Amino acid sequence: MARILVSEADFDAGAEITALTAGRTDIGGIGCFIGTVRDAVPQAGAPIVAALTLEHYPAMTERAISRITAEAERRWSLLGCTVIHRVGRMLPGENIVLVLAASAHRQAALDATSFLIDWLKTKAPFWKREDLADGGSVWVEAREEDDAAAARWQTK
Amino acid sequence: MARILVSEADFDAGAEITALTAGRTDIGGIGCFIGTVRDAVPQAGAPIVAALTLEHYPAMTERAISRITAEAERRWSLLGCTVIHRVGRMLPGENIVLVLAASAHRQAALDATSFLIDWLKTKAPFWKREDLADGGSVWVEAREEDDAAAARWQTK
Amino acid sequence: MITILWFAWLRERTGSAEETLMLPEAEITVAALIELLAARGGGYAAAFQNRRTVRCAVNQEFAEPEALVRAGDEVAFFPPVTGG
Amino acid sequence: MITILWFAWLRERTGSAEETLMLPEAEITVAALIELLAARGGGYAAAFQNRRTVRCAVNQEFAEPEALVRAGDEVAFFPPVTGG
Repeated sequence: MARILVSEADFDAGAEITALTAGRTDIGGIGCFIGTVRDAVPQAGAPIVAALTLEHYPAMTERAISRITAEAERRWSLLGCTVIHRVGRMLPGENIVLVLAASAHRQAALDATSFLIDWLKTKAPFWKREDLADGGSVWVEAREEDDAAAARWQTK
Repeated sequence: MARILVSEADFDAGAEITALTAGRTDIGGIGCFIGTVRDAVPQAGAPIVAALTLEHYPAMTERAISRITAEAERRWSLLGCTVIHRVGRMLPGENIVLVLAASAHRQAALDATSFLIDWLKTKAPFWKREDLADGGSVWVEAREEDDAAAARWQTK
Repeated sequence: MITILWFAWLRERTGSAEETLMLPEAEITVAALIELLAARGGGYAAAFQNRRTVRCAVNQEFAEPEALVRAGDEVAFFPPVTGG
Repeated sequence: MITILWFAWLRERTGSAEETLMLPEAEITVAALIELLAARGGGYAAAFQNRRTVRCAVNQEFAEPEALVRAGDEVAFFPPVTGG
């Protein structure tokens, strides 16, 4: 039931919200999260991150995301669910990921939104590389706090 | 710093997100919640709620919302915050409320979004009246679970 | 003189959205003001029938029953809020 | 014959995005396959230098070290994921 899209193209969050809710009168709340390319702003103000490159495992990516959205739909009564994840090269300020979850009640929509982004960050085959202003590049390391955030949902 | 708007007019969530994030490279995540008029769908399918009327206390409303956004900004490092609440008469499916919270990291953005809507529901002077399809009308009663949701944030 | 505002179903019960009142003393508590208004009977008594469902704001700030009301204040009565 | 895919910095270390390999036995564990590949030395040894930072998928499903690999399988090695 979820709309899943993995694409190099940017997305339009407003258009996705409209598409999810158009003509519906059973939805009471829509939760949304948008992840964007953040420049690791130094004290001085010069940009550090020139670009972010998102690599993925094409044969596995949509399947992994489907697993995650199916799990969200199993846990909450969702009336709509959208996950869009970009791949390729993105500049600071650009969109990376969009998560939408609609439900009759707000708590389900908000909880599902948090769950979806927590699991996307730890269970979908994407890897971020930061291309630095000085010409170098570094692979972003997985963060323990992301694992901890994902683990919050294990006990439910 | 927050953008606060109380208006009879509908809002455009996508345009608000764009306005909040345009030209910014310090934002890493945007949390969003949209509340919509839900028809209390009966088994049969005929609409029960013909319209929702939102009454408020104009002299107090923006002040109360400012208190809530200021508290969110005190608790989390927000890089942007928007609260739009409609008043007047709305049809099923229409937008009621928009909350946006932007931060460098997703957890702050998502937590602030939940906090803002929880406190808006319990600490801002709005009252909902459902105009029913049969011609009657009922004032929506405050829900204990909304108080409980708001109280979660008291201990922090 | 104070201004009294009524919202939602309290307004429907009192039949009044806004009125003014001369205080009997220089300052009284919100609780005492409620007694004064409820004693009018009719829709006013009905408005305060279940006091636990009535909230108050004095000068646009939420106020507890022990809060003081003075001449010039704007006092609002309303049900628990249900926006969002 | 199996297909092996390398992603992110593992691909950079091995210098290979995709390769094929004839299995020495009908089926081996992911752990044994890692030993086999690391024993090649050079970039392959470097890729598996810290085994705890390497994840594996067999036929597009996350796989633990004890999972079995058979002819025809697609085995992918990559670092912990960092999308979202």
